[in-house]
Amino acid sequence: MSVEGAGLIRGFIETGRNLVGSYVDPRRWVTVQYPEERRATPENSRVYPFLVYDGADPEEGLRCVSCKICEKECPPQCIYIVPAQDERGRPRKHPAIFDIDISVCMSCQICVEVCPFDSIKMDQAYAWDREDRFGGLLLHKADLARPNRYYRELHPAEARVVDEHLARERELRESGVRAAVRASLPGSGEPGGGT
Amino acid sequence: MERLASIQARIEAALPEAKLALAANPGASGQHSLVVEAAHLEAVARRLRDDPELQFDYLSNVTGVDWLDRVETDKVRVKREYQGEEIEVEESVERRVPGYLEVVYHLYSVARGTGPLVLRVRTGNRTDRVDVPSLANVFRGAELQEREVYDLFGVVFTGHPDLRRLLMWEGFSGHPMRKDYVEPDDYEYEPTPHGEVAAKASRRYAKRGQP
Amino acid sequence: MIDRGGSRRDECEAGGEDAGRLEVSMGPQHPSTHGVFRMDVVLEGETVVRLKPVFGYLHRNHEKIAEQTTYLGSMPYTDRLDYFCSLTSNWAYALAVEKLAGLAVPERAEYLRVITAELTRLQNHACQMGFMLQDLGAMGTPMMYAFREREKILDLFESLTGSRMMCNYMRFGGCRADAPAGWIEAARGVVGDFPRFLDEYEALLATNEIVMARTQGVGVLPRDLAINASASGPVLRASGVGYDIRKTDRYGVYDRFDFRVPVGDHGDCYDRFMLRLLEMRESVKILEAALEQIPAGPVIDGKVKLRNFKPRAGEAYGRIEGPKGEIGFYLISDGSASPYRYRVRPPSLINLTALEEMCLGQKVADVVVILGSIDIVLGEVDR
Amino acid sequence: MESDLRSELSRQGVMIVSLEALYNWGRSNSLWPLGFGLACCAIEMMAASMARFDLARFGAEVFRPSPRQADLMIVAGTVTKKMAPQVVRLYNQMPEPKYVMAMGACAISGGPFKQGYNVLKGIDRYLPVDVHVPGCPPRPEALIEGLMALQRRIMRQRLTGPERPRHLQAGEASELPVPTLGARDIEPPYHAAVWRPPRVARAS
Repeated sequence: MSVEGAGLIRGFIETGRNLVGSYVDPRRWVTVQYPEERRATPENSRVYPFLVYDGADPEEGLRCVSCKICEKECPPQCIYIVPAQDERGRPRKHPAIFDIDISVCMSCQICVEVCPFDSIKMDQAYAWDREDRFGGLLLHKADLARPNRYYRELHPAEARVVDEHLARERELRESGVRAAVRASLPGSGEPGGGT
Repeated sequence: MERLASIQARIEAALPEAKLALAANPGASGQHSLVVEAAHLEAVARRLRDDPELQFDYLSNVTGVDWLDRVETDKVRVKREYQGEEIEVEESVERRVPGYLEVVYHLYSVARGTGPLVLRVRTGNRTDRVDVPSLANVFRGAELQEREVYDLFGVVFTGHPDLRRLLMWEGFSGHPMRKDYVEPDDYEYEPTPHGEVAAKASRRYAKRGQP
Repeated sequence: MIDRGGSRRDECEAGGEDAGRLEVSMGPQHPSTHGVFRMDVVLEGETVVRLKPVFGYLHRNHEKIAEQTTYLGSMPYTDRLDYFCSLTSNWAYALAVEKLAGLAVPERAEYLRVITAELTRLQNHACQMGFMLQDLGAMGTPMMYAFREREKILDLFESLTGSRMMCNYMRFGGCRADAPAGWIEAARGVVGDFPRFLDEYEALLATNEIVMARTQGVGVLPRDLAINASASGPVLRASGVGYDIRKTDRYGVYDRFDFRVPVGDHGDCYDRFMLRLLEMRESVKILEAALEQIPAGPVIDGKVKLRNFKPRAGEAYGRIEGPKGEIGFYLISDGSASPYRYRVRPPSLINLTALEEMCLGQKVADVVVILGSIDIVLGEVDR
Repeated sequence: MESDLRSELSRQGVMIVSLEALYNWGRSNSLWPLGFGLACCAIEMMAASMARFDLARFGAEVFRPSPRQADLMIVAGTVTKKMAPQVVRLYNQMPEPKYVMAMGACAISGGPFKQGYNVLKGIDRYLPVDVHVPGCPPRPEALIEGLMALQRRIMRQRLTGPERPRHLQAGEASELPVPTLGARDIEPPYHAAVWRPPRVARAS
C-alpha cells in the first residue's frame, strides 16, 4: 500500500491470473462458440407464443376456442383474433384468424397465464431475424400451430401437469355427458353398458 | 389517523393562519393525507422539516394528479307535502364539482425513520388558476420532480428556480398526462388492431384512403 | 441555507470572464452517458462551470400506458423501467398494489422475493462498477469480469422466471411460479462463488492508484445536501447517511436477516464505489441465510384474481430499497380495472438532482466518472 | 467462373476469388458497430460483446463511439420522438457503406411502448433497415443470428449492375432528411421514400 504503484501491480497480477486461468480453469473459460455450440435453454425459458393442437391436424386440432381473453389481456395488444363462423353465420369455437405481431410482442407470458384452455404456450425459438418487417414478423395461425408433442419436449414438467389436468377435465365432461344421457333415457336408473 | 391528527394540531398551533384538512383514504393502505392550502404550503413544509419533534426532512416523491370535472349525486332528505301530509323523502341532487389539479408530496423522516406523511395541495381549476408554490427552496429533491409535474400536468410552480419542461421537448404544447390529452395520430400500420386501437387505426386509414 | 452550488458557481464565474468559455453538449449519443442522457456543460478550459442535465430522450410514456391498461398488464412494463433490475421494480410495484388492495404474501414467496432482489443487487452493482471503470478508461477488463458474473446470475433468472432480463416474475400476493427442481442448489452454488469474484475485483481495483486518484475527492456530495436533494440508495449512504429501507420499513422478511448497512465518510466517487462492494458482501450474507431458511409452501395467494383485478378505491405508496435507491410506486385506484393514477418514483432521476453541485469545479473528464458513480439507467430516469 | 472449375483449381493449390467476393468478405467480417445504446436492448448488445457471446469472433466487437468510424448502426432500443432526429443525424454522419439493424421490438415497431405519445413506431419510418431482429430484448444469440444474416446479405451484394448497393450508385444520396419536432408531433410522421407500409385490411 505504501509503495507507489503496489495497487497497480496487484491488479496486473489479478489479470494475469485470469489470463492463465482462462486456459485451465473451466469456470473462467466461459465463451460459447455460438452457431456451432449452443447452450440448452432452461425449461422455463420463453420467447414467443405458439398455439397447441392435439392430434394430427394443425387446423382442426387447435385447442384455441377463440374466446379472445388473450387478445384483451395482452399488454402491448399484439394478438388479433377473428372467430370462425359455421355455414349459418354463427360463431364457432375456433379461430378463423389468429395473428401475433412478434415485432410488438414483449414475451411477457401473460397470454399463457390467462388462457383457460391451455391452448397458447411459450416457444423457445429466438432466431427470428428478417429483412422484411411487414411480411416476416406477422405470424399467422399456420405459423403458430405446434403439436402437443412439441410442447411436451419444450416444457416437460409443465406439460405433464397440463396434460393431467386436461385429461381429468375430459373425463369429467364425458362422465357428465354420460350422466346427462342416462338421465334423459326413459326409465333410467340402471347403470347401462358404457358407451 | 390519530398520528396524522396530532401532526395537524401541532402544525396548526405553530402556524395559526394555515388551515389543514384531513383527507381520509378509503383503501386498505391506511395512508391518509393532509390537504394544505396553496398559500401556506411552503411554510407548512418548512415547519414539518424543522420541527424537532417531526423532522420530516426527506421529500421522497412529488407527483401530480388530474381530477376532471365530475358530477356527484348527493342523497338529501327533504320534507315534501304528499296527500296533505308532510313526509320526509330522499332525493338525489346533482352537484357539479369543478376539476382541479393536485400535487401530492410524500415526506419521510431520515432522522426518525418515520413516514410517509402525505401532503396534498390543489389548484383552483384546470385551466388558468394552476399555480402552486414551489417546494424546491425547502427540499432540493423537489426540483426535478416539480419540473416533471409542470411538463406532464401543467401545474405552474411559482418560485421554482428553473421551471422548464423536463421530458418533452421545448416547443411542445399540451400536457400529456392530463386525462383529456389527445394523443398524436400516427396509426398508419396496425396489423393487430382491436379495442381503442382499432377505432383509431380505422380513422387513420380512412384519412389515407385505405380500407 | 441550502447551497444550490451558488457559492461554488460564483467562485468559478469570478475566475475568468467569458474568455475561453466553451459550451459542450454531452449526449444524447455519448459513450459514457449510459444511454441517451444529455448534459449541457459550460467549460472554462477543462473545468466545469455550469452543467444542466437534459432529460426525456427515452421518455416512453410508461405512466400513461399504465393508466390505460390493467393492473396486471403494467407488471411487464415495470421490468423495462430499470432494465438491470427488473425484479426489484416488480417487487416495488407488487408491494404497492398489495398495500392498495390489502393482500398478504405467503412466506415462501417472500423468501423468493428476497433472493431474487438480492441477486439483482449483486448483478447491478457488479455491472455498475464495470461501467464506471469503463468511463474511467479501464476499457474492457472490469466490465468483462462483471458480465461474466452477471451471466451466471442471469442463468438463474432464466431458469426461474423464463427470461434473462425481463423477468415479469412477481404477482399480486406472491410470485408467479415456484423455483424449479434444483434451482435453490444452483443459486447456492452461484452465491457461494460470488465472494471469490469480489476478492478478485477488490484486488484488481480497490487499491489501484489510478482509480484512487481519479475518484477520491471527486464529486463530493455533502451529507445535508444528500438528504435535502432526496438522494437515495448507495448515493445517500456514501454521504454518511445510514438510511436503508430494508432496515427502516422492514418490508418482506428482511427483519429475519442479519446484515449491516455500510456507510461512507466522504461522499465522493470512491466511497460510492467501495460502498457498493461492501453492500455486495452484505447481500451475499443475506442470500446465504435466505437460501438456507427458505420454507416450503405455496408461492402465491390463490384467492387473488389474475384477471378483472379491481382493488377498491383508495391510494397507496409502496417503496423498496432497489439497487439504485428508493424505488416506489404511487397508485390511486378508483375501483376500476386500471389505476387512475400510476406514478413511479424513479431513484435514478432523483439522484441526479444534485449532479450539478457534484460536478462544479471538476474537470470535464470527471463528469463521466461522477455520473457513472451515481448509477443511472435511462429507462428509469425518463420512464 | 464455374464453381467446379474453381474447386478443381483449389484442389490443385490455386485459390481464385472474384474481387466481388473478396470485397464482400472483407466488408462482412469487419462490421464496426456504432456504440449507441438507446434502452434495454443495448444491455443485451453489450452482453453479446462480452466474454460469453464474444462478438469479436465475427469481427464486430469494435464498438465505435463516433459515427464517423462506424459501418453498422444497431438501433438497440426504443426510439422516442425526441430522439428520432438525433438518430437520423447519426445515420447521416456515418460514411458509406452503412447498414442499419433494428434490434428489438421497440426499434422495429415501437414494440410494447408503441401506444405512447412520445414513441416512434419503428425506426424504419426514417431509415432504411437492413435486418430486423425481434425480441424483447433479443437474446445475445438472436443478435448474433441477426449479425450473421447481415453478413450473408453483404456477401450477396453485387458490385456492378443495376442491383449494386446504394453506396456504389453515383446518384444516390447517402443522407436522409432529418425530421423536426413540432408542437404536437414529429414532422413529417415518416419519409415516404423509405417507409411504405402495406395496406392492412382488417375489420375493426
